[in-house]
Amino acid sequence: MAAPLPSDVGLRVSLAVEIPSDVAYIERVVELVRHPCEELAYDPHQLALNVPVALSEAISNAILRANNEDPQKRVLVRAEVDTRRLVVDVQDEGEPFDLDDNIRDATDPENIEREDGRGLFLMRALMDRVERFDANTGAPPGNVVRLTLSRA
Amino acid sequence: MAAPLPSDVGLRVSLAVEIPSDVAYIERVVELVRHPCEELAYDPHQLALNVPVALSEAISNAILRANNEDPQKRVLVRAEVDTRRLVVDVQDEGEPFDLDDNIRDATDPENIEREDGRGLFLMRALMDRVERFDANTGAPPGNVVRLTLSRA
Amino acid sequence: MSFTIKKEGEIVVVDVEGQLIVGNRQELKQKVIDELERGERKFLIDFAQTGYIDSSGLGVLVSLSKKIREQGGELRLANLNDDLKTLFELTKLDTLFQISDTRDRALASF
Amino acid sequence: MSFTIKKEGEIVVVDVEGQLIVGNRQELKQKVIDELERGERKFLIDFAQTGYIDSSGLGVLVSLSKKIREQGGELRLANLNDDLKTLFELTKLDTLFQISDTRDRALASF
Ligand SMILES: Nc1ncnc2c1ncn2[C@@H]1O[C@H](COP(=O)(O)OP(=O)(O)O)[C@@H](O)[C@H]1O
Ligand SMILES: Nc1ncnc2c1ncn2[C@@H]1O[C@H](COP(=O)(O)OP(=O)(O)O)[C@@H](O)[C@H]1O
Repeated sequence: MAAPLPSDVGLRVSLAVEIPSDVAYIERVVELVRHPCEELAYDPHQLALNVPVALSEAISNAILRANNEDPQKRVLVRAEVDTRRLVVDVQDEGEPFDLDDNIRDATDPENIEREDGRGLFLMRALMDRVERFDANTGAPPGNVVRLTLSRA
Repeated sequence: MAAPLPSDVGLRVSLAVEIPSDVAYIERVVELVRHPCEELAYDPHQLALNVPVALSEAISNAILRANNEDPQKRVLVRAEVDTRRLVVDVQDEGEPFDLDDNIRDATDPENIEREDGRGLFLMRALMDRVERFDANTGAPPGNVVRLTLSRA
Repeated sequence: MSFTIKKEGEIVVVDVEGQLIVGNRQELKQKVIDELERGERKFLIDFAQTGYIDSSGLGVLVSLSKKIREQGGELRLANLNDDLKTLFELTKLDTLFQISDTRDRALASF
Repeated sequence: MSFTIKKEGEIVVVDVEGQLIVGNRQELKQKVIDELERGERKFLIDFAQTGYIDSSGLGVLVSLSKKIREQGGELRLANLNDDLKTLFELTKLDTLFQISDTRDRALASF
């Protein structure tokens, strides 16, 4: 790998990956997004924890919760990476859902022994921002879950 | 790295990288394009020879021959990779040039001891196709050099 | 990504190589449950060679721990790197598991 | 990317680590010319740790070889992997250079 970059260089990477609704693809997509962040010298903890975990969560929700593993439905992952920040959009073909209604405090004693329900919580904990929009294509339009992380 | 992929999976990666006209960026851009090809299990020789060398040539021509290392001018590299093929467009801000007029047979005894002039020759030798278009932005529009390689 | 199971004395030790995520957590779950049904009661999962763990991987650890405790057994963890430690702290799962810094210390703790 | 220069008997050996490309070929050229001006005449470039070479890297090898020959010296190459061999064959530069499979054989060939 080349030497670390100062934060003001004009390097900007956009990436788009489309996959079928199959969890077997998640690891590969995570690696495709993580790699340009590594080339742009993001912090090792962001590369090993924040980016892969938050992105895995968003993609597995798209596959499992929105698309119900329907092989006809696709998940589209778009990333914009530069030396300031990473923005990733994960687009599904599911019904709209509300982020805040669905997020649970995973550390609450009531939840701590639950098997599920840590995905949105971890996304919020590991990213600077997590947002949900209606996609502007498709019928139903599907959700876009947007993760934003400043480069450290 | 995950296991090799069959050639019919629905994984498609688009990548766009913009850099200033400085040869110091070439190695990094090559690595950014090479990596998704590796994830999509392109042949090791394509990953180690065809892709990096042909792409380096196209980018260094854009920086040196078209943009004359003018720091105001940018080079835009767009790649589309799937399990069938890689298509990379390298866009500069220079005057139009003719590919066939400029390509030289590097193996000709007259040329073999020359220091320069092997770039277009190697691009042609290492890619399935090399094309040049006018870019559809900018004034002058600039060149788009398109490299196409089928996955082996 | 793979899971290697070894026996160290009375303890079943599982090495997690690569990621523990939604795509493979079921395999880990099944392997451990098989051992539990075979009568094993002491389990150690070693994360020395692990990359990242997602929420469904954490979920499998929680549910395995519960299942093993119900049978009077115990599941302990070892070798979490700094990032995995952070993950357990964020989710407070570090309070649910006994976690050792090294495999030897974990083995000795049973 | 870096170039390491060592002396083996009478021979100046240069190891090319990483790529030899437009961004760093000038550094290689200058290092070899410095040695040539210091009076060295036998040069071996070892590519065992090299990634890829672009046309400007090849160009530097050609021009160094010429400069060294003009001074009555010689530049030889060693340890081209299969992909680098293909590159030299495509450009017929394998006919211009004496290329050895191993460093020892190259050193013995002078
Ligand atoms: N992309 C999505 N489409 C529809 N519903 C979603 C999506 N993402 C999350 N949800 C809803 O939010 C809930 C909580 O998600 P999460 O915190 O990731 O936990 P889990 O997926 O384990 O239930 C999900 O069970 C689902 O109901
Ligand atoms: N992107 C470009 N814009 C303008 N001219 C170009 C471009 N690429 C190649 N050329 C022309 O083609 C010639 C041959 O290119 P090449 O074979 O790569 O060898 P070299 O760059 O070493 O001269 C260049 O010298 C230049 O005149």
